[in-house]
Amino acid sequence: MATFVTVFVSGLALGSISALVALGFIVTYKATGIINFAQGGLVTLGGYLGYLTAVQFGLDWWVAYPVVVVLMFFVGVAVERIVHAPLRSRPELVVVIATLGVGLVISAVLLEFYGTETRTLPALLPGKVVDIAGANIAAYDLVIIGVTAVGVTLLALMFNRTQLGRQFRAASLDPEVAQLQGIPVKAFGMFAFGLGGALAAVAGLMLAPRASLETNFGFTAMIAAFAAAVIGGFGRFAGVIVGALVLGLVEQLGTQYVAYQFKAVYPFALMILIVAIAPRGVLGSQSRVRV
Amino acid sequence: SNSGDKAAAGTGDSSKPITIGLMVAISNALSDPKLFVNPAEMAVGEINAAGGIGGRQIVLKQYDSDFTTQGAITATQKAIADKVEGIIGLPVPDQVLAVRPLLDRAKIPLLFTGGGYAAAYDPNSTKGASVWSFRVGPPSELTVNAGVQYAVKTLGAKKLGAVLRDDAAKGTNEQAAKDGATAAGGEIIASRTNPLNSTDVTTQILAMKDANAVVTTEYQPGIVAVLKAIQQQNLKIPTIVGQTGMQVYLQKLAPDLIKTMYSAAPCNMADPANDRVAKWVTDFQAKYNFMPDPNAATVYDGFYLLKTAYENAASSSPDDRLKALESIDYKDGICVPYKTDAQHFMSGTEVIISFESGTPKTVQTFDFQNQK
Amino acid sequence: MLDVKNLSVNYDAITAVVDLSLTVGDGECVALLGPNGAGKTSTLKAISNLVAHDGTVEFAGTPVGRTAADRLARTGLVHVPEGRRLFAELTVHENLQVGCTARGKRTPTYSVDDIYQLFPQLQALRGTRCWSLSGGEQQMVAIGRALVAAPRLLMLDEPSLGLSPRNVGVVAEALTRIKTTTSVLLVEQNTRVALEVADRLYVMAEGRVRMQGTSQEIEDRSGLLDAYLGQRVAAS
Amino acid sequence: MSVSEKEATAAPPDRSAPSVDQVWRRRRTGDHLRLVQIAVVTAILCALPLFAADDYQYTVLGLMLIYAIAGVGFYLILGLSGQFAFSHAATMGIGAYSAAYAARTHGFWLSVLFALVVCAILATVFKLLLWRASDFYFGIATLGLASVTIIVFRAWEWFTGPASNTSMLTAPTIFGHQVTTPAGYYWLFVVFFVVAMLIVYRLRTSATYREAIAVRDKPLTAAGLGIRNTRNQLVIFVIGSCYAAVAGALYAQSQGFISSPSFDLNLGINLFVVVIVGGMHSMWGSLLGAAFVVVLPELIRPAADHRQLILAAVLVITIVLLPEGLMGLARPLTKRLGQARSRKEVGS
Amino acid sequence: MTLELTDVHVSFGNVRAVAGVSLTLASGSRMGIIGPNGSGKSTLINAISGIVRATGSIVIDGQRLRSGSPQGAAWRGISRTYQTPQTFTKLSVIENVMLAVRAAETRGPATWFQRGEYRRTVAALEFLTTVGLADLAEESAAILTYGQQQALALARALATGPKVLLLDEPAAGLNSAETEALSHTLQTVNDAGVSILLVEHKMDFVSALCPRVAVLAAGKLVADGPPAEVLSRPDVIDAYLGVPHHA
Ligand SMILES: Nc1ncnc2c1ncn2[C@@H]1O[C@H](COP(=O)(O)OP(=O)(O)OP(=O)(O)O)[C@@H](O)[C@H]1O
Ligand SMILES: Nc1ncnc2c1ncn2[C@@H]1O[C@H](COP(=O)(O)OP(=O)(O)OP(=O)(O)O)[C@@H](O)[C@H]1O
Ligand SMILES: [Mg+2]
Ligand SMILES: [Mg+2]
Repeated sequence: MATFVTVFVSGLALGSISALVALGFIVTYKATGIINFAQGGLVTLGGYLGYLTAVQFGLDWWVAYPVVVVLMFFVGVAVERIVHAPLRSRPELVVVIATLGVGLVISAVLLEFYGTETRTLPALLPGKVVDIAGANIAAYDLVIIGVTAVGVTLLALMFNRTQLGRQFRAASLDPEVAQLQGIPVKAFGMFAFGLGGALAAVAGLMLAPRASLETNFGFTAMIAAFAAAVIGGFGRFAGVIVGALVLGLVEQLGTQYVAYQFKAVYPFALMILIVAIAPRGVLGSQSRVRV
Repeated sequence: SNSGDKAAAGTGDSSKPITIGLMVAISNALSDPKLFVNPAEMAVGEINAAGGIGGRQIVLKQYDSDFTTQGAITATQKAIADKVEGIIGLPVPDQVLAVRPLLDRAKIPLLFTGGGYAAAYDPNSTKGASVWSFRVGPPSELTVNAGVQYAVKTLGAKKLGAVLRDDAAKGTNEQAAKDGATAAGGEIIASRTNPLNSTDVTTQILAMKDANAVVTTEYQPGIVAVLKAIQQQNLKIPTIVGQTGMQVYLQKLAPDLIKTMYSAAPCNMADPANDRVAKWVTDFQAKYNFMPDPNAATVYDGFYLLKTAYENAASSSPDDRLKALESIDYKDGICVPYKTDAQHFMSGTEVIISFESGTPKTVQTFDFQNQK
Repeated sequence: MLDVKNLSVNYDAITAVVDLSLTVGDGECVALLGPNGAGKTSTLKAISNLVAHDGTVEFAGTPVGRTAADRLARTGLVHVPEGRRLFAELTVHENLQVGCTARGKRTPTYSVDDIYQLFPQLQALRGTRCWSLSGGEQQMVAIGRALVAAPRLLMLDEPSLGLSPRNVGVVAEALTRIKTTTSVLLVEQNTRVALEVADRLYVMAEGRVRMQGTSQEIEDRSGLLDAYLGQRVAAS
Repeated sequence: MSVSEKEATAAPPDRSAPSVDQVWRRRRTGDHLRLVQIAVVTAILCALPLFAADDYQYTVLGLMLIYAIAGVGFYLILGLSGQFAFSHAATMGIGAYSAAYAARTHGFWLSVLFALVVCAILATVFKLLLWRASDFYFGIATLGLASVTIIVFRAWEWFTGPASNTSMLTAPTIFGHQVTTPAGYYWLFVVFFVVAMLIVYRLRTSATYREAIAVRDKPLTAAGLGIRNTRNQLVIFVIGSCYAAVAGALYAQSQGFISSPSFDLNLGINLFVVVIVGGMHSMWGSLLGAAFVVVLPELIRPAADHRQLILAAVLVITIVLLPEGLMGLARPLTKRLGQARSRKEVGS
Repeated sequence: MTLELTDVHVSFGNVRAVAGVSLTLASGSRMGIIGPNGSGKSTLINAISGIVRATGSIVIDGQRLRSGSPQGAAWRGISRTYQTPQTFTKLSVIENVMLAVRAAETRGPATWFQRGEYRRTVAALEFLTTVGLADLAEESAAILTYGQQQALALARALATGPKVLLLDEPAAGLNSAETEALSHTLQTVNDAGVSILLVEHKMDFVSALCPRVAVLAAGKLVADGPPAEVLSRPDVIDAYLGVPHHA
């Protein structure tokens, strides 16, 4: 039982991580219709900026981290200026690959400055372990679960319940007509990427203490997050949660109870199966075209 | 140095410089190029200042071999086109296997310094290693063996868990761990392979709940993940790692967790008891401003090994040079004395380093070659 | 309210509008007629700054210059584009709410609720995502979305498209109703509707204005009008 | 009323419809031009070795052709058919391992054939499994597929060798002639590449090509015209995968050694770069893109430490500045060759 | 070529768009369908052409159509236009039509020889001439105006060699002169034996073209008969026309 609880919570934590990473690109996607493949790079950058401020400059985390989040907002804006604004009239796929390119640039820049040495960011609750039903759970994992839950709730409310959220969605669905409704589409694009950057910072800062920082750190996390987002139905906050938790649980339970060698196969195999059965994810709506 | 003006038969036309290729993964996030490049520069500088190899000045050419077999092949091809007379470096054992046809055709020796297992360079192995490949330093199975022996015999841990990095060496390492444990009177109760880059090993460690120690061949991030998972499970058992443990220490990756960590490495770069190492480390640090690790030392030593072999060779023909390399017996290496054995590894020394006090301390030394 | 002088629109090698001038007075409803491909849609797009163009456009006394379409919309220049173009994933209600963005501080003649009264059948569809609506339903939402924006100048590109005769009547009525506060520039293929609601008409063909006058004047010369409207077809 | 009667009765401007012969001739000219292009490119490829002095340079050029072959296949899948497949690199890997497996006993030609058959079958199965998934869902699902494939490579050691390391120590024999040198491989690849382009040319002039665009842009409408959407997409996916299979087989042969990291996500990304930087709407884009992905990094190797940054930055800059990819740079050339028709002006 | 619908239903979730429609379109006949916005006209056409799934039976020439298979319907000779023109903008105008011409050929694999393409070019150009777009044949379809797209859609529909032509508001966006020309074209098409089912809100057009008009309201057929009779029914005037129609 204790083992099961540990594996279960471990899966939840793993899922929350994917969800946290997914939040950033979901926000950008909902507001601009672009899947930002630079998100992985941004998460990495967020982690490294945390290292720069909290470790190298020695600032307290409650000073350093807000600064990082604000900085990353502007990095996100810069990404928008570089690969979204000039590519408005181009096919989505091209923009997507351009964002992927920006992600590569970010990794390369970090490599220039930090080389290949791995770094660690101190955890907020170092070494603290909580006993739940006989299983030991890192307190930090619970923090991650909490932050993810709050983030998802706030964003879901923002996008689905407020005028601003509606305007964002409108801008992503048809930028030209959104402009005709008086929506400042360009500024919105910048804000959306900025918000994506800020969320990447949150994810990076939360994840870095759990793993070690290296320049590919965010990219790996991003791939898992994509899988989670797809399982749930891309672009839906509730879907991300469902998808991420399912993935995390399947991976941990599969590793523990089926065959550990295929650890990385379980989540992807599940995702492929779900896409095969429900082509728009479990919470995605059916075909959106009619003629 | 005595070889400055000695016209050695094996070094060739002394009026021309001798080109040596250094294979490094430059543009990749997995290893740090300066751990290869700086010691190479240092060695070449010293050798050239002392008259070069048999009077021939070394020209050092650097090739970005990346971490892929593809990268190794293109880089080696380029090196061959540049007429190098020896290659040092390459980070991954797969790469050594991949360049076999090229080495065989060009008849150029490769002194391999990355991590790796015997199959990659033992010419007698079934995996198709080239006779031209040599391993500077001990192979990973010896590292595992030393670690396991130490855990069972000295730490008294009869039940062991093994977390193995998912690479070509995993099978060999698993076998080495099993054999080592059995020989020492212990047993491996759980053995798990971990994909590269994965940072959550909770389930792997859960399988080792009843172990008295855990052995791992992981890279740094993996080691940290294992240490964290062990702590989280309140297991309070020692972890024995490979030479990357030194890097975990140097990079201060888990300062609060390394107290229960032991590293099996060719030598302890921070060992004040070993004068020669200490002096070299001081010189190195003064010059490059960072603490080298055993990897850097083997690269540095590699150049001296080539020099020694070429100067000892009967003629500059490739076959004579090969023979000379196969009979290397070089005592002045930085952290180990070198002696080539039949499997083409040039050293078999492993030290166990404890980090209990926060600084690395050598607690045991294994000398596999001289044991046999 | 709107003063367009010497407007020209080119798409690469194709010239869509040539040297076109037109005005819309305060509280006036002006219709733009013309055959297929005459350049009507291009004219509206140029006025909203959605396509590159030459010539000057003055809105409410100020030159439009390069002001972006969203700024123009917020100052009251509201454009209902050709082809309905609703936000497909948003519900009917959300589309109307988004329409309020351009409203600013102006007091609207139509609130969102008024739209449901104008087109009662939308009431039942409030929560429906717009991609699934029928053509006519979409058209109603598109018009409603513009009405709630409290436009000072409303530009409609073929509003009667796909509407049942009854709903065309409703729209015509609505246009008459907002006249007091709003000027209207109407592109319409349905000549009868245009003649009914517009005070003045311009007839375009081949990118130029070929005929202009009050509704009465144009109606009196319907033979000529037909000649123009038939031009594209006659040519081929 | 302000209209002059003169203007009103002005004759409608001169618009003449083209005759069937005119239309047909212009279409055929376009096709012939493409054949000429293939001839010119072949000539260039034959001339390139004049500048290639050593094995290393031949290897790089050979690799470029392999990427170009895989890239052309990807152009069909991604550019023409609009299927966002991240699995192309994995397909190439499957081709490589299958070829290596068969080559142990059956020699070069049969190994290529075997790779082709295996990949065609697997591509069919994958595509049918995911046939209802659209755009990004398909993309992410194939991304997962690619990851799973790599893991399977590492697990199935009977097929891929220990930890997915396979060496191929047999050289291909062609007309009794053994190919062992990089130069020999290069000429072999030129032949494969030209054949690959001729097949694309053939496809380009067929109705299947047009239908692929229709299915990509408006699937429902295409279905309403009686076009078999799934079949069309499947056919193109399988053809494209066959290109990857051949590229993989050639890769395995020329490298003499393969291991799974060669076919991981990095290759997947590189193939996207090949197609997108090259130009997504042209069958030649992938050759330029392959040069970008293979040759450029070799050229800037002296920049050593900063190579990754330079490559990434050049990638972004190219995408931003060249709307039609590198092919866009060649556009004025093809235009002058007579593709452009002066458009009749409306209203003037 | 009789088209027979029996008790056709289409539902989307709890929206019953078409609720039990039965009608017969005799071979070579013309029939108009009118009805308020959202009454299910387009959905009915979608059902017949297999774009949406429907229950009930749709029979053409004695053969029952499989529900939800657009290809099946197309191969049986059902062709249609759409309420919003569906133009393939990445193809040229003539290629848009050539797509349809090929669909009319035997349903085998793409012809391997150029001959097929030549024949398609000839045929496509002919259809473009019919709808008056021949001069734009080689232009990219992306530059067409709304009205021109409507014309292209008609050419494409004709090119599939239909037995039954389903038209969803083909005159939308056309002015009176253009509408008249369209009416003329459709008559010619019908004279050649193609049955026409026309959904339209332009009453002049419908009553001029169709000897028979059916009224759909809330998914049900509520009236059926000659236009003059149907359009003067008070319930039709009230729900649909608003004011009495004067032809
Ligand atoms: N994006 C474009 N690129 C190139 N040419 C275009 C573009 N949009 C329109 N045109 C051309 O410009 C001319 C005028 O088009 P416009 O859409 O303004 O006509 P319209 O009067 O609105 O016609 P309709 O009544 O059919 O909608 C047409 O010849 C059309 O082909
Ligand atoms: N795919 C769908 N999903 C959900 N509801 C739909 C769908 N398609 C149509 N509907 C609904 O079915 C009803 C009938 O729509 P339909 O398009 O058939 O109307 P119509 O008679 O063609 O109207 P119009 O004259 O406005 O074009 C509408 O209320 C519409 O919202
Ligand atoms: Mg228009
Ligand atoms: Mg309709």
